[in-house]
Amino acid sequence: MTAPDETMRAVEAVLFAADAPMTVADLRAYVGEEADLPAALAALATDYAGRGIELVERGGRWHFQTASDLANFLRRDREDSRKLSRAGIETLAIIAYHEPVTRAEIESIRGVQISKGTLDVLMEAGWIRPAGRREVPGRPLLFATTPEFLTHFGLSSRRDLPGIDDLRAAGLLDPVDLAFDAAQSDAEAVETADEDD
Amino acid sequence: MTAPDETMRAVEAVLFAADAPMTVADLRAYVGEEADLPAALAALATDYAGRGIELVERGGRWHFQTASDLANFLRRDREDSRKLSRAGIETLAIIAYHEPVTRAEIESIRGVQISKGTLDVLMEAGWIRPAGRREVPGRPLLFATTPEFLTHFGLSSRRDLPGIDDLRAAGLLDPVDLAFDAAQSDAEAVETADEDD
Amino acid sequence: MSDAAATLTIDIDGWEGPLDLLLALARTQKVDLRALSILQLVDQYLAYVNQARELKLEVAADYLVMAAWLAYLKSALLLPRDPEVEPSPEELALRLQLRLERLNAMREAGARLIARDRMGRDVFPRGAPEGLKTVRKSRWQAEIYDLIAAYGQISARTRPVMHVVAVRPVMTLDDAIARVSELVGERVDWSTIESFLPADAHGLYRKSALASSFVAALELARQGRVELRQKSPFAPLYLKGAQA
Repeated sequence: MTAPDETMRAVEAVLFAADAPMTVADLRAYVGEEADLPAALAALATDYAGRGIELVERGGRWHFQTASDLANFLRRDREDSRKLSRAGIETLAIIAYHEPVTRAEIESIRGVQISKGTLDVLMEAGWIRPAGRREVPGRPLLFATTPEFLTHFGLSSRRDLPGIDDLRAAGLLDPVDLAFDAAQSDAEAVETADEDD
Repeated sequence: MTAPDETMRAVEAVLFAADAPMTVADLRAYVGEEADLPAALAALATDYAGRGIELVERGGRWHFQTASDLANFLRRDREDSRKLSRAGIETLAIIAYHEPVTRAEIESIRGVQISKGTLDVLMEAGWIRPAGRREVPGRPLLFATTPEFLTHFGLSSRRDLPGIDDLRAAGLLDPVDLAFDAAQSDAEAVETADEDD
Repeated sequence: MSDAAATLTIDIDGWEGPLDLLLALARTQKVDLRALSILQLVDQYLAYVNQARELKLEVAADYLVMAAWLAYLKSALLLPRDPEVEPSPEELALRLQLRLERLNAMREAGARLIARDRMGRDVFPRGAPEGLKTVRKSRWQAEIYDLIAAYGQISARTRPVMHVVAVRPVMTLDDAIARVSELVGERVDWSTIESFLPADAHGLYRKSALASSFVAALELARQGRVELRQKSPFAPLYLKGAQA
């Protein structure tokens, strides 16, 4: 751990004092226009690696947090107040992996209507937000995840969603109709191949 | 800065997440009975010396705080562009046309009382200043415009302000009468046209 | 088959809809969903729903709709293929399997997501941040036009209002009576009222003179000093001095 330069010290202090994660632009308003913030952030992240506190980036916003392996020291008398229902977890996962997505699309994947409360709970937690409308008849509202979602679940970006690459490669994020057409043409291809033998 | 041991990491995380300074006894409840807390605290204090964050002890309680020399980074000035209220612009106009003028005179011209806030805003904007007192009973304060006022409104002197006749010509005075006269001359024009037929 | 169903607790309320129940039943087959036996799944589902009804549990309508649809699918899969029927039962079965795969994928993704190190449960932000201060400075804006217009309005609002009626060219009734009575005395024959107007009267003054002269003629006729004649409405109006 090298002796920090003035920019590093300033960034360290500002992020430490901040009560919410900050983007580089947010930081710049405090630390100054000239400072090389990306370099300072990278150097700080290295300094703090392996300590009890870590500097992390979530969706372009930086914050300090305790190291996850120390949870056992900190969990004392803290209970998980945000216990999500199964419907809530599935709905959140569908939004996160498919965003932006309409309510009807969520319902079609789950095979059941979403009760009004489910989206409200996710919205109240600050994890999802309305994200415009789909330009089809009825102009249904779209939902997407928020930066707070990334912060809460410790994701640098949506690309960090567990298994998202595999799911995409397997076509499991495609709608059933699309997957059905793909399966049909695969089957035809196999049939044709069989006939060729 | 040495690689921290587990006790140091735990103390670091606990103090970071704590919402108030902690005694060694407080810390022990989280970190464990066996831990050598004084050693860990001393090592941490050394680690953080000279950084943007410091570990400090006050009356037997430990906490992290931002380095005091960085306080200037923790605040920033933000300039909001704000539009002057109607009362503000009217008051400013009266001062500009009648300066130096007392508050009572402004009120008498406006026909409405002015709140103290209105003059404060104009003062904050740098457009008016106190300009002595009128030597009458009560010695009321006089107000006048400033050079910044002229600069902001693109005037080289107060004489550049249009006079009452200019205002009338520009349709800015007594708009009701002007509208009436305009309607009258239109009507005459129509009559004349009829006679020409 | 009912063994598989029996491994699941009979509690219809515990399922998030028929697809959820189907997925749970499918998992009891312990195969990859792509190798799922749809026929077996249909039997599992129907057995489960029947069991629930035997136990007199209330079964929601959508579970029964799914049961009816699955019964149809099963018969279509077993009976000789009718090429006219679109979509084919195999296509319907494939679609069901694709839906189950997708729901399963999201269920597993949700479980992995929720098991991550979460803020406020596994990792913690600073407990008592000092907070950052933003010192707001207002930069007041106003335009010169606003300033001038405001002064104009104050002036309009508070200055004593003085109304001046513009001087208009008119012939008063007194002037007209004097003029008509003088002129009518000089004439012997019937003359149009217009001939009593000043020769140089134009525009508004002429209109005013005509109106005043007409009223003057009526007044003089009332006094018995002139006679009036008009052949029809809007026809020319003639005046003549009264016979003495």
